[in-house]
Formats: sequence, C-alpha cells, structure tokens
Amino acid sequence: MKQSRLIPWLGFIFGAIYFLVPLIATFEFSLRMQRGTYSFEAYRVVLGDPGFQASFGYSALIALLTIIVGVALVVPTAYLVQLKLPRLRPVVEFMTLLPLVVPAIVIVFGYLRMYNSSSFLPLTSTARGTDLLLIFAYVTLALPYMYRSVDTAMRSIDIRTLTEAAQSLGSSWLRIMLQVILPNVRVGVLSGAFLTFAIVIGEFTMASLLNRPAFGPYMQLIGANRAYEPAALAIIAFVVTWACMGLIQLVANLSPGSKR
Amino acid sequence: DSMDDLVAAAKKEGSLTTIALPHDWCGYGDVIAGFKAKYGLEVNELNPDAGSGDEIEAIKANKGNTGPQAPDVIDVGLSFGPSAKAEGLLQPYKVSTWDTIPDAAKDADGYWYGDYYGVLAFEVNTDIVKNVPKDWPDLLADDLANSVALAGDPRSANQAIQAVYAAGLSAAKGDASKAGEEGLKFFAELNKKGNFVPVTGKAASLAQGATPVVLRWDYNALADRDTLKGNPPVEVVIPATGVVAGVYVQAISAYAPHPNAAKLWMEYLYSDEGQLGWLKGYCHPIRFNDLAKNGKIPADLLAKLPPAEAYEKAVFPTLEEQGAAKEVISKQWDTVVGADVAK
Amino acid sequence: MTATLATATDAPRRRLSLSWLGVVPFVLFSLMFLLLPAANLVIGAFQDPTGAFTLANIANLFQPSIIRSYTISLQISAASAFGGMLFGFLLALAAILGHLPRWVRPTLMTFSGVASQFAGVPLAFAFLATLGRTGLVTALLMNIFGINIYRSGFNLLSFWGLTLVYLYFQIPLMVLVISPAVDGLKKEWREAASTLGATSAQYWRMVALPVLWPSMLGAFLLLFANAFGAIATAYALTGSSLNIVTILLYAQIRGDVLHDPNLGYALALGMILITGLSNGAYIWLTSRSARWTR
Amino acid sequence: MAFLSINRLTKTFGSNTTVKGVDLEVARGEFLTLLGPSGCGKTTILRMVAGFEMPSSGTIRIEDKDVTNLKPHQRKIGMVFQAYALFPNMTVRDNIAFGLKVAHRSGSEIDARVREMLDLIKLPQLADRYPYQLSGGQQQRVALARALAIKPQILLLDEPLSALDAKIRVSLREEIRALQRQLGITTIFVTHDQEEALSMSDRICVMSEGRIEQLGTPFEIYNYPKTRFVASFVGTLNILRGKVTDSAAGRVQIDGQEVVTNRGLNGASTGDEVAVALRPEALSIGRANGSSNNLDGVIDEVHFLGSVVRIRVRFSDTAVSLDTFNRPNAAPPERGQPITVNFGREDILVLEGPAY
Amino acid sequence: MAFLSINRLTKTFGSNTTVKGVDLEVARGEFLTLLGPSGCGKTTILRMVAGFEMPSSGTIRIEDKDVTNLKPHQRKIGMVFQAYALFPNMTVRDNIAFGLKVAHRSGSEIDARVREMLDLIKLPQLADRYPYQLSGGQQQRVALARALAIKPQILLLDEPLSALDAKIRVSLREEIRALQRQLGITTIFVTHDQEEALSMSDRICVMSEGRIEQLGTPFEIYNYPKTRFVASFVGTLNILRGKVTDSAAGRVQIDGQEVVTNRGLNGASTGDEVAVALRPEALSIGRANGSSNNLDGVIDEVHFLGSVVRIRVRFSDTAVSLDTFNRPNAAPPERGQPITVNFGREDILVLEGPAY
Ligand SMILES: Nc1ncnc2c1ncn2[C@@H]1O[C@H](COP(=O)(O)OP(=O)(O)OP(=O)(O)O)[C@@H](O)[C@H]1O
Ligand SMILES: Nc1ncnc2c1ncn2[C@@H]1O[C@H](COP(=O)(O)OP(=O)(O)OP(=O)(O)O)[C@@H](O)[C@H]1O
Ligand SMILES: NCCCCNCCCN
Ligand SMILES: [Mg+2]
Ligand SMILES: [Mg+2]
Repeated sequence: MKQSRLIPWLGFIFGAIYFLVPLIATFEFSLRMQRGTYSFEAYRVVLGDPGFQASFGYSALIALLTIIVGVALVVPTAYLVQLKLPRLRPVVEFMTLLPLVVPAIVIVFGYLRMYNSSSFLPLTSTARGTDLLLIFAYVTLALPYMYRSVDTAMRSIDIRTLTEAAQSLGSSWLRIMLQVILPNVRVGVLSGAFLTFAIVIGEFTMASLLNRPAFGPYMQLIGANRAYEPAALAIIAFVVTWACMGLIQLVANLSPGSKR
Repeated sequence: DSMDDLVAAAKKEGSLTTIALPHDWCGYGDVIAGFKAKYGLEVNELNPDAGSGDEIEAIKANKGNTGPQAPDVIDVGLSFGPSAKAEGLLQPYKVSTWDTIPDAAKDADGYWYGDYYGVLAFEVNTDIVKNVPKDWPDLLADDLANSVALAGDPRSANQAIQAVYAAGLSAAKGDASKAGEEGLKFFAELNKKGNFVPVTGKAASLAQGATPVVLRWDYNALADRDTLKGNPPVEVVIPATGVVAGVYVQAISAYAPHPNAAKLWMEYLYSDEGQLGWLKGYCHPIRFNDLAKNGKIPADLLAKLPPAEAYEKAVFPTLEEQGAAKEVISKQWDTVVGADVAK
Repeated sequence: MTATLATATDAPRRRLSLSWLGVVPFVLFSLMFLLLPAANLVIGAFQDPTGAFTLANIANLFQPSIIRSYTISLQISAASAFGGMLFGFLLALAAILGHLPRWVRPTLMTFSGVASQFAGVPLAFAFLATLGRTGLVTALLMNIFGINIYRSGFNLLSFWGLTLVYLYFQIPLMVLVISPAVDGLKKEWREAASTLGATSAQYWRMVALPVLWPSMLGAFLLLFANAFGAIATAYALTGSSLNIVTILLYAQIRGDVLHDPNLGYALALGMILITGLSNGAYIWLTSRSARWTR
Repeated sequence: MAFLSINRLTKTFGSNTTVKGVDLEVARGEFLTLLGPSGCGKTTILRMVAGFEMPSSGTIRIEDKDVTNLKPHQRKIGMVFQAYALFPNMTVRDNIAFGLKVAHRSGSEIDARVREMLDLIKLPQLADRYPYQLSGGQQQRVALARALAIKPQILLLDEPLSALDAKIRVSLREEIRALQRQLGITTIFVTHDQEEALSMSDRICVMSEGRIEQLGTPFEIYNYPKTRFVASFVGTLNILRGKVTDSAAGRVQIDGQEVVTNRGLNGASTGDEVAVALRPEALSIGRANGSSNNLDGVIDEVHFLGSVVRIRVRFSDTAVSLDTFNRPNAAPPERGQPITVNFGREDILVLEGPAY
Repeated sequence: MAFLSINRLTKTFGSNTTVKGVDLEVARGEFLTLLGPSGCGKTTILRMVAGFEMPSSGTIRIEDKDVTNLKPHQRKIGMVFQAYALFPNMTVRDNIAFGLKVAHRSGSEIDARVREMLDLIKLPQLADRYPYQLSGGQQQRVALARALAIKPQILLLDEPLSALDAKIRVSLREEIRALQRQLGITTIFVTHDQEEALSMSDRICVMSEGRIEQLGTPFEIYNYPKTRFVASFVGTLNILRGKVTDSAAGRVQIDGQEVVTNRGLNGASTGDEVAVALRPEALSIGRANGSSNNLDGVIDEVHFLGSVVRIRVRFSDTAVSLDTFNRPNAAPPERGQPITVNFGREDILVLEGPAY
C-alpha cells in the first residue's frame, strides 16, 4: 500500500540521534587527550598497547567458541521442545531467563567451588580447563538471547516436514541437525551469535574472577584510572564489535542458499 | 639462611597471585615489576579493580582451588584484617622487619599488618574550578555547583565512607563520636545546595568536567595528576581540618596456593626497597617514620609529597570509631542524603 | 516428572524417551553451569555467616530500605522495559514496514546487537558526556537555544535519567526480539481492514496490536528481567544516589564495607522469585488474552 | 454505461511494466473473471481497483466517479484473498462485524447484519469460533461474509478458491456464484483455473503479460479463441502439425492422413506447415462418412476421469486426446487397441502463426 | 503375494481413534490411491507406513518382512510431501543427492544418479538452483526426484499436487504416473481430489472416518460404488427422492413422474421412499423411446465447463445435473427453457438406506 515514508524516516532519524549522539560525545572527549587540540593520541596509546590486541583476540576467540557451544546446545533443545516436548517450554523459557537475574558473581563463585582444582572436575587447575569453564559461563549468559532467537527462527520453518523428509531419505539425527535444521535457522542463529559476541567481548566479572586475559578486564584496567583512553577504548570496542558482526554476517551469507 | 630458603621455596612455587592492585595505586606497577625483577617469580594479577570485600570473597570462593584464580595475598581496608582473621581466612607471618611496624597497625599474631596510609584530599580540576577549596566548608561555595563527587558509594566503599567521616570530623571539630552524623548532615547540605554529584568520581569524569572536584585518597589524586600531565591541570588539596588517614593492611590467604611466594612478597613489601616503592606512588608506607629516622628517604622523593604539616594533623580513627561511623553512614546515607538525590 | 513424561506428546513411549535423551545435554548443562552453581545462593540465603540455618536474611528483606530498593528497582525495570518496548517497537516498525532503503534493516539489526550489550562505565560516561551538566547536548542547548535543561528539572542522575540510559540497551533489545513478530504480520490483514473501511489507526488498534500482543508481552518480560538484573550501568552512573536491589546486593557481596553475602543471596533470591512470578504472569496472561492462538 | 470502467491502466514496478494499458468495462451486477497464467498482472489490476497500488498511469472510475486517487477505505470495496486473511484474533462474529464496527454502526444493526451474513454463508452455528478452528472452506466463506457485510459496491476476489480441497472448491464455486446473483453485486474474480473461470463468469478477460488477450463470454472464449494463446490456455487442446495440401479446398495433411476444414486456413497457402487445433470433445470414436474427417490410430493411454474418459490416440508421429462420456456398462477401451476417430469439418481450427 | 501388506492397522491419538483396523494389500508395481475427505486418516496411514508414527496396533509388512518397528530411515521409503519440503539451504542437485550422501555412496555414483534423476524429471538445466528459485511445479518434481534417487522400495505421495496451479496439477499428474510406470515402483498416493484419484490409479481405496469404504479400480469405484458414501464422494451424483410404486417391475416415482430401473431396488419394497442416484453424464437431452426413461423439466442453470456443459434441470421439487459435450456451433441452451431428459434403465441406481 502506498504510504508516506515521512514518519518512518522521522522515527529512524530520531532513533539514530538518540543512539549516535552519546557515541559522538564519547568520541569527542576521546580526541581531547592533547590539550587545546583534537588528536588521535588516545587511540595511538590504546592501539599501541600489545595488551589490547591480545585481549581482544582472546575474547573474540572465546566468543566464537561460545557461539559454537551455545548453538550446539540450544538448537537441538529448541528443536525438540518445539517438535516433541512442548510441555517443557515454560520450564526451558524460565531457565533461559535466569541468567539475567542471577548475578554473574554468584555463578562464578559457584564454579570456583564446584570445579576447583580439588573437585571431581578440576577445570580450574589448567588454563585450558579454565577457558572451557569461561566458555560455559558465557553460554549461560548468552542463553536468554540465543534461545529466543533460535526458537523464533524455528517457528518460521516447517521443521516437522523437513525432518521427516530427511528421515525418509535415511538421514540420522546428527545429520538432520547439522545439514537440515541448522542451515535453515541460520537467521536466528546469526542474531543469537551477534548478541553472544557482544556479551562476551565486554564481559568483565567472570573473566576476571576466573583470571583469564580477556578484553573486559583489560578495559577495566585501562578504564579505572585513565581519563581519555577509556573513551577511545569504548569507541574502538563498539566499532570493532560491530565490524566483527558484519564479518560474521558476511561469512554466513557466503554459505549456500542463504539468499531468500 | 632462612631468607635463601624462602627464596628457593618461592622459586619452586614459581608464581604469586595477587588481587586488587591497580598499577596506578600506590606505585604498585613499579613495586610488582621490582619484585619480579628481583626474584624472577611470575606475578599473576587478579582483578585490579576489586574492592576489599571482593578480596575476602575471592579467598572464600577459592578454598580448595590451587588454580590461578586463588589469591595468595590481599591488601584490604583496616577493618577487614580482624574480621578475616576471625573467619579463619588468613595465615600468620611475621616479616623480618616486623618490629619496625607500629604496634597499633598490626595483629599481634601476625595475621595482618598495616602496609601504607594516606589522607583524604580534594582532587581539583583547575580548568573548571577557579577558587580552589581549601577546607571542607569551602565545598559549599556557590561556584562549586554540580562539582563535588565521592570516589565511591558510601554504602559500600571504604574510601567514600572515610570521606564522609572526614567531613563530619571537620564539622564536629574533631569529636570522633559525632563525625558520622555530622558527615551525613554535611553531605545532605552539599546535596541540597546542588554541589554534590552522585557519581563515582574518577580521572575521566574529572577531566570531562562532570566531577571537577573529587574527594579521594591523596595518593590516588596525586597519581592522577601525574597521569593527566596538565590536561587538565589538577591541584591536590589536603583540607585544613578533618584530615583523616586511612590504613590498608596486608595479609596472606589461609588457602594460598603459593605460601612461600606470598611470604617472599611480604618480605619484599616490608623491605626498604618495597616501602620506598609505595612512597614513590605517594603512599606513606607503614615504616615511614622508621625510614625517615634512619635517613633512608631520598630528598627528591620527600619533596614530591604533600607538605608534612598536613600529615601532622592527620587523625587515625580506631577500629571502633570506624565501625561506629560505618554503621551510621552506610545505613543512613539513603534516607539522609540518597533519597533526595534519587528524586 | 514421570507424569509429564507420559503426557508430553502422543507419540509412543519408545520414541518419547529418545526425545528426552535429546534434551539431556541442555538439562545437564543448565544443572551443572547454571542451577547448581546458583544453588549456593538459595542455600546461602538461609544461612548466617557461620553457616547455620537462619531466616534472618529473609526477614531482613522486609526492612523499609530494602523494600524501597525493590520498589525502585521494579519501577525502573518496568519504566525502562515499557519505554524500550514502545520505542523499540516503533523503530522496528519503521525499519521493517516503513519502506526505508534496504540497508536500513541489516544495519539496525547489527547495531542493535552491539548496543543492546553496551553497558556499564562506558555507557554511563557516554551519557554523562552527552546530557550531564557539562555534556555536549546540555551545552549545545544552553549555548545555541539558551535552554538550561537542568534548570527545567532534568537530571541525568535520577530515576528518569537512569531510565533514559537503560533505554540505550533496552530499545535495541526490543528491536531484536520483536522483529520476527512484526515480520509475521500479514500484508493482507492490513489490506482487508482497509477495504472494510478501517483507518490505519483502527487497523492497528483492532488487529495488528492484538495479534502482536503475546510477542510484546514476552518481549516486555525479557526487557524487564534484563533491566532488573542490570548492575554495571546503574552503579557507574548513579553510584551513590539510587537505591536499587542490584547495587545493594553487590554492596553486600563485594563491598569494602557492608559485606554480608548471606543477605546478598537473600536479595538475589528475591529477584529470582520476582522473575519467576513475572514469568508465570506472562504465561497466564498470554493463555487468557490469546485464546485465538493454537 | 459501465459501472466500473478502467482506462489505459498501466503499472510499472521499477523497470518492468506489469500492466500495460488495460481498458476494461464492467457492467453493474456483472461477474467478470480475469484469467491468465501466473505473473500476467491479474492481481496487480485487482489491487489497483482496490486502491492498494497506485496506477502508474490511467484511471479507474466507479459509476463515472474517478476513484483513482481514493484511499482503499474510501472506496467501499469488498475483497476476498487467496489466503483468507481473516483476523486471527477475532471470532467469526467479530470478523464479520469488523467493517460495521469501524463504520460505527449501532450494536443492534451490527447484530442483525452479522446474523444475516452468517445465514447467507450457512454457518450460523460457528459464530464464536476463531479462524484457526475452521476448515479452509469455512474460513473462505467467513471471509466472503466479512467482505459482503459492508454492502460494498464492488466485490473483488483474488483466487479465493485455490487453497481449498477439490471437492470444496467446486461446491464453493457454485455457492459464490449463487450469492453474487442473489445480491446482484458487481464482481471481479481472479483465477488461473480455466474451468473455474468458464463455469462461473458472465464474461472472461483472458490476460497475458499485462495485456488483455480476449474478452468475452465463456462460450466465446472457449469456442472462438482469438489468439493462439487463448486457444491453448483455455481448455484442453490438441495441437497437431499439419501441411496445407490444397488451400482452396481447405485440405490439410496430418501425419500422412488427409482432413478437410471449413473454418478457413488463417491465411496459410498450399504447401505451408500449419498448426491444427482440435478440442478433445469434438472427436468421436468410429468411422464417420459424409462430411466428417477420419483419422486412424492406436489407443495409447486411457484416463478414467469419472464422468469423462479421456483416450489418447496415437497416429504415427502425433497423438490426440479424445473425450467420451463414461458408460458403466461398457468397459473403457484398452491400451494398444487400433481405433478410428472422426470429427466434423467445422471442428478443426487452423491457428495463426507457424506450426511447432 | 502382496508386496506391502497392512494388517488390522489402528492408530489412536489420545482419546480418538483415527485409523480403525485397516487391512490393505498393495501389489508390486501397483499405484494405489487413498481417497477420502479431510481427516479420514489417509495421512496417518501413510505416516505409519513411512515410520513417522507408531501404530497403536496392527502390523505393516514389506515383502513379508515385518517393518512395523523399524525406524523411518531403515525402511527404504521415498516420500513426497504436499508442501514439497525441499531443503531450502541446498541446491536442486544437493537435494537430490542428499539420500545418497547419507548412504555414503561414492561421488561418481552420486553424480551419475543425480544426472539420471534430473533427466527423468526433465530439469537438467536447473541443477544449481535453490528451491526458492523454482516454481511450485518444478519444486514438486525435484521432491519426486529426491525421493526416487535412493531407489526406494515404496513411494509415498501425500497430496503432492494440491498446492499447485490447476494447469500444472493436471500435467504433473500425468508425469508422475508415467514415471511410476516407467520405474515400476510400488506407490501409495494420497488425495482428496477424486478426479486425480480416478485418472491416476490402478486401484483406489476410498476411506471414511478411519475405515476403508471400498477398494477397487477407478471404473469399479465410479460405476459400482458399494456404499452411499462412495457413491456421493466420488464424482458428481444426482440424488433424487423416489417412491417405489412397483417393486417387482422396478418402478419408481420421482417428483410425480415414473421411471423404471433394472438394477434392483436394494431391498426396498412397494411404497418405500428411496434415494435414487443418477450420474450427470448418463442423462441425455430429448425424449427417447424404447427402454429409456424420460423426465420433463425446466432448465435452471447452465454451467459452461469447457469441454462439458453442465445443465441443471429442475422438476417440480427436485433438480438434476446433466452433462453434454460442448458444441461450438450450437449455443448452449438458455435458462428457463423447458426440457426433457432421458436415461437408460441401467443408469438408475437405488441407494441403500432411507431417502433424505
Ligand atoms: N510490489 C511489487 N514489486 C515488484 N514487482 C511486482 C510487485 N507486485 C507484483 N510484481 C510483479 O508483477 C508481475 C505481475 O504480478 P501479479 O501478482 O499481478 O501476477 P498474477 O497474474 O496475479 O500472478 P499469480 O497468478 O501468480 O498470482 C509479476 O512478475 C510480479 O513479480
Ligand atoms: N499427532 C496427532 N495428534 C492428534 N491427532 C492427530 C494427529 N495427527 C492426526 N490427528 C488426527 O487424526 C485425524 C486424521 O488425520 P489425517 O491427517 O490422517 O487425515 P487426512 O485424511 O490426511 O486429512 P487431510 O485430507 O486433511 O490431510 C484427524 O482428525 C487429525 O486431527
Ligand atoms: N574500586 C576502586 C579500586 C579499589 C581498590 N581497592 C583496594 C585496596 C588496595 N588493594
Ligand atoms: Mg495473483
Ligand atoms: Mg493428510
């Protein structure tokens, strides 16, 4: 239907102002490191610090692994809840809301108690083990977003018929998941992945208490006692995270059959 | 001798895990670097931004864990020493310079021991504030509208409580028993006047102008001043009255995975070298008087410190005084000050 | 559990158990990395510092200052969830149904991904630098238009200020969760309504909004929980001014001063309870108000 | 005077023109069908009449009033969609009442009209059901009632039956037509099902690629197709390759056998290859004498379609389909059986254009 | 020996039984259609054969091997769904290759088989398209190729044509049947379109409410329906209320006019009210003498269906439909015209049960 685009444009522009001006204000401040002039000095300092790259790289890697584990956990669950166990839905939905209200510090102290070096599953006694624990921690944090977006995507395709088609062709469950369901909920997985990535990149408490060299603690370290660098770092983190999402989207769109 | 044995044992452990040691705090950056250089141990630094409560909880949570998440040593507010000892979270150790630590600032059994102190000061952005306040009542001046901030939440941060206490002590003319209530009253007035900014003041907000006056430990303020390098120019003022000193204490975790490295760390911190390292970060080390008496403090270092007269007026609140003030301030902040802020 | 098992679906038992096997990883994971670690919180809420059983922490929740902190938290969560729902919804509508250029939607979606997790000190600073007393916009309004927003009663460090800041992540979150539902609105419904003489407003009031209602309710719940559990931003922005549950909770668990973890756990338990109740209310409301869904 | 008149209507989307200068007049009370293959622009025309799309050029007039620029809700048009488009959040009653509520009619008036509509579609007992509780056919009847409740000037139906079961499709077809007659409402119906179009319409407008190919009664369209497109799109058509052996006498050779037409050769001359069209029902089994044509072949396939048995007869190169009525007492012929088919000279149609 | 044999198959969902003790045997290479109204259990039977649902009781045997408890992927069954169910993320080639890849066939074998299948469905040029780039008819052909690629023992088709356009539906119908013949694959086809069932099947199994009503060839089902349900579900049927005036002579009075049947009265005796069935194509226009029946009426409605013109003739109380072939040279009769219809004594069928 023909309709005026004025109001949508106004809404969009209003939204853009609300979202961009605080970033611009931060950016403006970050340029003031040298007295009297605008300069990129703060950016030079931040980007010149080897800790920046190392910690961002670490967190990005952890984020990708978190996305993989999260998808592997959430997709089959959402699938089964929708297809076979609809009564489980309220329970699962409540569980996926919990991480929003249970303080992260409570969860991580719980981990330290349960998976410390003298426990039955001494994950914290090695660095790799702790990385794994951190990934699991992030999976819980990302659960509310990942579950919702995957679940929504699944509602929009006929998973029952696709499943049966694959079954009649002799497919195993694993293959149905990997080759039939997963590629077709890609949009949901992707938006869940975005959120997961953004969460993991900025997360501080868990990384810090598990003592992993992540980006969140790094930002905190820089942020606490400096004036201009934190602002520059915030802008860089924002832009780089956004760029990483673009990259994730690009990769996902290169996969077959994605145009629709 | 025993020191060599300790060094050997510590080296065998290989590393030390610390917590809550910001590099800009008390010169810890250089202190840690000095320790590493001297003994070749790894130093694994946990959350530098943690509060004292975090440090205690980290010990508790890591009971049974020998991973790198478990702190070996802590550096906490004075009141946390006795309480942590009571909960059995500490193990005793007496450094070789034990006797030169004032008795008032250490546990007789060696579970905890004062490490450094500073006094509460005004950190002022002089780009914005032209009439630099010199004493607590000056903070109420008209031209300081929307200017004054604490360095934390007085319901939970030691530093902020001490600031309220200091303001109160000034108003009560030194009567410690009234300091808490008077401090609340002062901040209520500051808030009503519109001078109080209820965000956590730090370097960024100071420079940006949101909090051109921050009330914090003098050593933090001085370190900030150096970091900002005149952009903006910062003046650190020790108030004329109500000069309150805060003591932090050092202790070793009862569950320290590297007990020998922890002991070696203590030996280093309490050696002349370690004490001077703190002093370089504008902190008064606990053995300050001992070092001064023995002429071990370089003159240029002394010259950089705030004037000694200011420190002569410094009050060291007792544990009891602190406890009482904390009770009043943290519990009533909301109703006396915060409730109005929230409107 | 066995009762649910028997009635969960109409497929025969043999298959059923296979389905249950499929959710075992999720259940196990949630148990190991979410529920059991958090169980300490539930236990801790009923313990005193020595580990003995007590109801004192729970009783303490009912002291006026804590009740007040819950009230303020609930109010801020509700206000920011409502505002986020409203504006996020409008923004999603503009991007999806507004005939804007094609780049708008993917840009908005990825931006929303970042912005919905933008929180804590950087966010607080960004707003201080924008709308604080020396902020960019504040100064702009003052210098160019001569408007002193603070004189006219605005204060960033207040209930409404905090809500405004929360909206920075609430709106994008809403955009993300409501978009699929907006996509589900059929073009034909609008067209049918208009041939039947309905104006746009009537279509929205009588058809589109009722159809979206369950999704909106679900989104509201998510936003509510999101704000309810938020801490970093609130702490960074209103350090000592707003008495909200999460700040109180962290003060108890982490603080330099108060340090009563057991009371902190009780506070958290209260939050979980409230979340559970709102989840229940959501299920009840949708089942009542959306009888028309299958 | 036409009730609805469409003049030089054109619609361009981006770079491709979907409707190309269509002229169309619909009389009051007429049932006109737009028939054509997918993508030919049927829906686009309907949507312009409804006001959902703005024409790129051209005008639409209802009772001589230019409505081209009116909003949809100002046109008093009833529309029924392929996918029903019932409001899922409303009961049957509320769906039907929607247009009346929007127009602020009184409660009692609404009640009366809704009851009337429910009776009309014979579903009074389902008033309180939600759409998801109805079968497709029931949903479509409710959609019809909803559209009719506001007493529209024109009823537009966009493939309303295509999502339904075969049996229901046929019965609803008749129901819709009966209702339309009863109410005398001017109706435009869109379909790509030629049987639907033939059985329901007063007139059919056959479209192809945005243009009108032919406009006429079902009988005209079926029996006197003006273009090759119409001939082959409407109905089952046998198209055979023939060669004109004597243009004056109308003699054409098909697969080595000779036939005669008396309907003209569409401009072909002796020696030309032509396409020859024959309707299956024009063919009969057996050898006829006199003025009829005969072709000898073999039965290739027998499709039992119920009332009709369609027999495929193969000649040496080509094949034709032939319809006979089912006879319960005579088993249908068998595959492989030799057979002769006959047809009248007037049944054979030489199509314009080259043979293919 | 039957290739597929189903014994006392029952399926209960919760409290309602959808399939009630069905016995069915399908011969090797046979094309069997399950025909029945919506909800009668057709899909449920198919899904049990495929292994997607477990029977509540009863067995399913393929080549005498009990497969009742086998998993779907162990049954070597090809299935085609109404909504195509192509994997949207895979090209046509990958869709067809899926089952072969799953079975770990070699790359060259897969390539060859896919090419073969693409040729079979005549779409070799579309191998690299994605489903969304295909028309419905093309998608359904790919779905068929995908199901056939694994050389299944049995092909199951659940209303594969019902989502397609009228024109394509008919042509795909023939394509599927030709393919099935060519491959000789045992096939069960589900539909509720009786014309589809009649035209495609070797045998039809008419179902109602979970039970088999009648099993037979299309000709048998159409011309010799065993139950009233079958008679009225399959094909268009005129059902008239009659009164037996002389049971011995087979005389029945319809609407005041007398007719004679020689197919028996289904147990009715003189004076009984009965239901009399007549197929539209059994009726002819005009008065016939000899052994035929005649009825006088008035033309009520004329539906031009293309090759067939269906004329509704009204007597005093009742009405019948009559089919004649279209004649381009004779305009169809007009409404309101008086008319006499005739039909043979063998065309009239007295249904069991009471008149209604
Ligand atoms: N909004 C649009 N933007 C661009 N192209 C469009 C739009 N709507 C229709 N078209 C194009 O116009 C052409 C005609 O479409 P239309 O829907 O009128 O066909 P139709 O005859 O109704 O076909 P069908 O039988 O498949 O419904 C198609 O090629 C279609 O892709
Ligand atoms: N999983 C299920 N749970 C409960 N009832 C079911 C289930 N599947 C089918 N039914 C019911 O069983 C009956 C028969 O369904 P079935 O799908 O076999 O019918 P059908 O003959 O294929 O109909 P259609 O032509 O509409 O596809 C229906 O009443 C249906 O509601
Ligand atoms: N949040 C401010 C940083 C607190 C540092 N605290 C600790 C005491 C010194 N170890
Ligand atoms: Mg169309
Ligand atoms: Mg079915």
